[in-house]
Amino acid sequence: MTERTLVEAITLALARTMDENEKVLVVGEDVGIDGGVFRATAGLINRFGKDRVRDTPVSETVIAGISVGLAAQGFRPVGEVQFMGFIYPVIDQLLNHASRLRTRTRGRITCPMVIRAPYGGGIHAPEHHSESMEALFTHIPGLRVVIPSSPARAYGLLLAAIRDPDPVVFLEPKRIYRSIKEEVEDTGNAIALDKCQLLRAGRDITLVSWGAMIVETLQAAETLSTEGIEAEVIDVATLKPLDAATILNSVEKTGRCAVIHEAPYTSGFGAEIAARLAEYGLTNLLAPVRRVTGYDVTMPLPKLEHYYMPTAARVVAAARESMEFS
Amino acid sequence: MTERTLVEAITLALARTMDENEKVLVVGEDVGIDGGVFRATAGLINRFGKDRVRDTPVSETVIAGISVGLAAQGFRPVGEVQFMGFIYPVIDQLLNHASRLRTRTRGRITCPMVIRAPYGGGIHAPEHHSESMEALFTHIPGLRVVIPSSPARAYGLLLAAIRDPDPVVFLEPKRIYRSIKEEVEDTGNAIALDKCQLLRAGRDITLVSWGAMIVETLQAAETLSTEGIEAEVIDVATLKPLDAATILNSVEKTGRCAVIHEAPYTSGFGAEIAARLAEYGLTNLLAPVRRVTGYDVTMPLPKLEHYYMPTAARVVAAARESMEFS
Amino acid sequence: MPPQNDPSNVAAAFSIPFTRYLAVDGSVEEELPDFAHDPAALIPLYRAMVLTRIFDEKAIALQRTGRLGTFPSSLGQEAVGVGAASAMLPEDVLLPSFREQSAQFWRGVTMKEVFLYWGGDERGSNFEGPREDFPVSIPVASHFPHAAGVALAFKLRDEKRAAVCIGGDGATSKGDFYEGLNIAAVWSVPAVFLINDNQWAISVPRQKQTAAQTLAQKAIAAGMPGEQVDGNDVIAVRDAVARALKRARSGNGPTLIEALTYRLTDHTTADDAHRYRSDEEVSQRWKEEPVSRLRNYLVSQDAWNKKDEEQLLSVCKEEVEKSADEYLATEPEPVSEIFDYLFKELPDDLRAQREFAIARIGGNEHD
Amino acid sequence: MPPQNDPSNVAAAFSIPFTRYLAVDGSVEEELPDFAHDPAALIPLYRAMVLTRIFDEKAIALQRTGRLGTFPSSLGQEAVGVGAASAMLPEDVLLPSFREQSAQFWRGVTMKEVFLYWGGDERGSNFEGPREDFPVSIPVASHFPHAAGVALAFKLRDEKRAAVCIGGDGATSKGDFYEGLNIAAVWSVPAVFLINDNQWAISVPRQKQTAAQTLAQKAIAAGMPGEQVDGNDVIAVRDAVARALKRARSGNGPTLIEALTYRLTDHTTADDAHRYRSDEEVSQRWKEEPVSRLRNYLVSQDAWNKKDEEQLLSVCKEEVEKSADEYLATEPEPVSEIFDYLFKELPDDLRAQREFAIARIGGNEHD
Ligand SMILES: Cc1ncc(C[n+]2csc(CCOP(=O)(O)OP(=O)(O)O)c2C)c(N)n1
Ligand SMILES: Cc1ncc(C[n+]2csc(CCOP(=O)(O)OP(=O)(O)O)c2C)c(N)n1
Ligand SMILES: [Mg+2]
Ligand SMILES: [Mg+2]
Repeated sequence: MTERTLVEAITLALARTMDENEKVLVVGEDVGIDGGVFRATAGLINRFGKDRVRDTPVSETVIAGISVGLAAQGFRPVGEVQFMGFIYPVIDQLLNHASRLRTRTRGRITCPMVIRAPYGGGIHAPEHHSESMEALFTHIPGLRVVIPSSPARAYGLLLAAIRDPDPVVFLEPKRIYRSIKEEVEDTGNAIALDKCQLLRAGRDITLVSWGAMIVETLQAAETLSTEGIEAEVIDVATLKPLDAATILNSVEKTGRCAVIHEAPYTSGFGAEIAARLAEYGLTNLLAPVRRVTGYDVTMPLPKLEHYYMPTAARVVAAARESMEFS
Repeated sequence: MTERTLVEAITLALARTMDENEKVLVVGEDVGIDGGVFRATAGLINRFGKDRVRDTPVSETVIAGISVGLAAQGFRPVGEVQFMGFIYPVIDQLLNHASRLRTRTRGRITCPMVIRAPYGGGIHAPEHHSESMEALFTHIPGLRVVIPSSPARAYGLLLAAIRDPDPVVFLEPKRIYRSIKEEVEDTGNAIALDKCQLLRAGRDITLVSWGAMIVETLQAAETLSTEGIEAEVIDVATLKPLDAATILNSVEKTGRCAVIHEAPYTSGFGAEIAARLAEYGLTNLLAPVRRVTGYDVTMPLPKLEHYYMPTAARVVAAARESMEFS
Repeated sequence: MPPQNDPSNVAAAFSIPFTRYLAVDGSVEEELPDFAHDPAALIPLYRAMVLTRIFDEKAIALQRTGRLGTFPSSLGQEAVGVGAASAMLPEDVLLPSFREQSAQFWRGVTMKEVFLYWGGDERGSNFEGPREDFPVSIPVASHFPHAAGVALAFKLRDEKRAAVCIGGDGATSKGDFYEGLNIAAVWSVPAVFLINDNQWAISVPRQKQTAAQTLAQKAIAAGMPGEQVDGNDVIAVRDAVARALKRARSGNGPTLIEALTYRLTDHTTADDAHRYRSDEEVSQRWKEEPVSRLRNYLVSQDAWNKKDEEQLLSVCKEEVEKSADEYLATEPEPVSEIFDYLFKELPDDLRAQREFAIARIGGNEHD
Repeated sequence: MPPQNDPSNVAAAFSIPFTRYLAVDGSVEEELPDFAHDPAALIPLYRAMVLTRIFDEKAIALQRTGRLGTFPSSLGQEAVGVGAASAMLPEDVLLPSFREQSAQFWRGVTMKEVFLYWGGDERGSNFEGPREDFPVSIPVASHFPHAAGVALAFKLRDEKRAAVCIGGDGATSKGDFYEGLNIAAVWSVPAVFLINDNQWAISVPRQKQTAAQTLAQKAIAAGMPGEQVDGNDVIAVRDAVARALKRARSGNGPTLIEALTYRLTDHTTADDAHRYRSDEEVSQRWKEEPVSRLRNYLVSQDAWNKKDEEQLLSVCKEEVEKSADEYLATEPEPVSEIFDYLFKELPDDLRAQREFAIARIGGNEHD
């Protein structure tokens, strides 16, 4: 029985897949001897050598672009981007190449690669380090988007992402890199890449979230429980493809739903979930869907950051409002 | 009285603003003597000179990045990106700089710039030329996203975009660049950047769309009318900031809504509109919101492109289903 | 010129060599490299250039009559692709831009496939021949980092193979061009980067792309060798690429080659070059074009005559027509194909969309 | 070395000059440039470097005690920013990366502002002094195209001003670095690009960024002059930047300067350099650092003595402490400020969010 942090679980999954498949490579800035700015790749270079754990120059386009070339040749590159603020050049490679190589060659060339990046705020990081732009990736056809919310899920989902035959964007909620410990055994068991995770059963309202906001969401569920409101908590985990059925089924039961995310409100992935409910769950809805999200503002620097971050209190308030609606 | 195409209206608005404000510059690939690959900047270099109509190298990052520098110095650059498939490197500059310069300097440096790009499919263009990725831009705080759907609206909205003191992404539905003509006088009258346009009044269902899909949406409305279904048609026009009130008010009246867009389904901007309805219009909804959109697939090459494009028939079918719902 | 300074303190110095064997009129300027000693050995190169030219003509004709999409002719630049591809081994990998059909044909991509691609059919990139070659890259320069990745794969597997990446003069202005070169050099991977410097990027002339005197010198930024060749001399192109491939295979890292040539026609069928350049300029450049240059040389060596030429033209035309017919006879794919290659296994949400798409068209192509 | 070829055919040749005036021990190696003839004229440079060093120490101390965010010290690299800024005119515009506080101070950005910025307060980028200077650029190299844009503005307005852009050795690997240089050169705008080559990009040593021998030679790719200077010799940095600024102002276009220096401490307070480099390497480099080098020179010229030094240290410490106190005493902004500078006029949908945000916290900071 070993308790691990989320970032340790990432390292474990990387080591596991590198061990089981010599085609797995790690590329990124400072992933080698430094072990990554968050230590996610710590120790890998000693264990697997510098051919397979490769420090790149400061070139995010290259991290993605070289991975496309490697993947086309049968390797399974896992690229690390240091912070979400530096991932945008990667969109070009993901959208124009990685996500479509299989379809544009009708299966001749494939692109099994993973881009990992920490995301989100709340750790008082410098400018451009705290954004939550996961929604951008969910609009790109041919891409999987995965976000773990606990050490065990990080381990299982990353195994699945690396073993997957197609490109995956794997976003890591850095606020909880070290704040939660959980038992994680190196079982090699992957978690399916197209299933939401039910974290708490409840009958009154469905709270849907992912990443670090799962913490506030579960806290809110506890608070609500003391008031007699039993929330069902769903961790989306695999945003794309979205397992809408699990969410719809839950709301069929509860009749109420709030979606919680850190990203800005407009066109955040909460919109997609609320939209699915408007489309496929309307008759089950007893109250308006609520979105508890960041504001449509530039992520503030640390001094005002706390104003931006959704809180458990906001989730509780939204849930109460939903319960009171009639 | 002059009838003009949409692309001619763009040229007219560019010329108008260049004439009225010497700070307005045009930068982009082939915008000079060639007049742009779609002729949107035709004639401008002769009229305003090569200092103000500048051919760039093949460097989209530069088109956006140099515009940031120019805008910070009080110019009003209008950058052209040739096709949506080449706009992704621009996201980095828009998200990390243009959209936040004002807020990160607390108003000291501002960024009045426009990035124009044609988008959308249906003209049998080569690979990477036909995508509809407008939703990506709507998630970026501090950015305005504008899409015209007719020559007159293109003229008025582009005037407003260029005169706006903040950055605007202006996406042009190239399928209707030349297919519709409309009277457009060079009045200098701008159209507000935060108002949906009501294109057709109706009592039974609200059809919400933008860009080239407005054509199919209006066609569908005509067909529905022959069946006694009177659709209200709203052109979102300014996706960000979204004028949700106009849509919510319409649905308050009609009780039914379909959103139509060419972009892929998941996390398309239709999600945001459906989500607003689930949040703020739920009690008015008599039927599930419908999204008539592209599929979550890579934009097909021309031979299969027609399978991808939403059609008037699909809009009609969705509206009928909505009407029949009870 | 660098700013004035004490010239004795030189941190680094560089030069960019230039290679041409055949003068504009086809006469020999420098001693020919080994592979070109026997003129007969050059006939396949000649044939490949002629075939491409005839293919391009046909493609334009098909486009003009609505049977092909926008098409980029390689008129005048056939020596670049043929020179490069003929220096490669089958097991090498080509990563072409959109104007290198001449290289693709040599590599075994069929004319039917290239027609399919520009006709808007993804099957055109599912090459039966060179299975590992990349499809053409439309987003300018975005494939340069891929080439570094492919080459790295070879290096990691200790294979004596190389990646050959071709882009235009416009491509050298993009950040990914530069990033691709930089990583290839610092990781010393077996890649050859070849610039088809046809003097134009749509309407923007070479001089407006960059202030650099040569494009080859962009190699210096990455710390790799750069050289310039006459890109209308297929012998020079093949020679330079062959030398670069040898370096690559011997573990000495990548090379950048700039092939000076000229785009003799419109950018694509969607372009009208008359808008931005003069007929005089173009006719001057016709004097330097690669097909007649090599033909003149072959004729001067008694290795080619009028009859050979006539026969070649008729054979090539026949082949091109046959391929065009095959292309035109190709049944379109069913709608399901827009879903079925997106992922190895179709996720559930796409399955529903796929079913809807099929149901909606029923038996018809269009609903 | 380029591949073997006939050396007589050289398409282009280049060299990269290197400049140093003060040897490592502070002795004069080359005749000093005009501005440095009077040693007393160098005292402001010395003072600025010392001030920065004391500021950096204080910033680290504040970070360690939880009163400042992650902070990038410029220890050992003070000559780069001071040399550059001291060559600029007030009306020029500085576009710095995140490690150039020494340049910012010279330009009139206050220490309080720099504390505010790294303390996580946007007001730190609302400089009271140089109103047109850019805020620091965190995304590496993303500000290089901005510099070209600012410089183009000067050129279009026919102003004799220049943009000075500073980035690290890591920045030279990014596409936007290269694209920014290329456009600046082809449009011949008055910009100076300065690389603080401190040998490390976090844990990645200079040799793993690029195979290029020098970073200055990356200028060749853009067709602009490039030169290398000893970045621990503030005289050399100022001299090179001054010459480049003169070129820029005379309409001769941009220049790239590589200043060779060394990052003597961790990348930032979030880094531990012991993980990836040896103490020996670092102690070697301490011998070359810029502050004692200039001090040795000044002392050798009788322009500086122990008393001057003590006085300077105490004055600087006082100033730094005073600024730190001002910073720490700054009232945080209200929540409304996260909305109020996003657009010139707040759109309706944001107005609602703003009201909600204010209402939700009521009288409290946190809800
Ligand atoms: C990134 C990108 N931007 C813009 C375009 C549109 N475009 C297509 S070809 C071309 C010019 C390319 O010039 P060059 O690299 O010299 O190649 P050539 O067409 O001359 O072969 C442009 C700008 C593109 N395909 N990709
Ligand atoms: C585009 C981008 N990628 C990654 C980072 C994370 N990061 C911060 S500083 C740094 C290294 C920069 O090295 P260099 O340019 O040499 O500057 P130095 O830190 O040495 O001053 C990296 C990779 C970043 N800020 N921007
Ligand atoms: Mg070209
Ligand atoms: Mg550095």
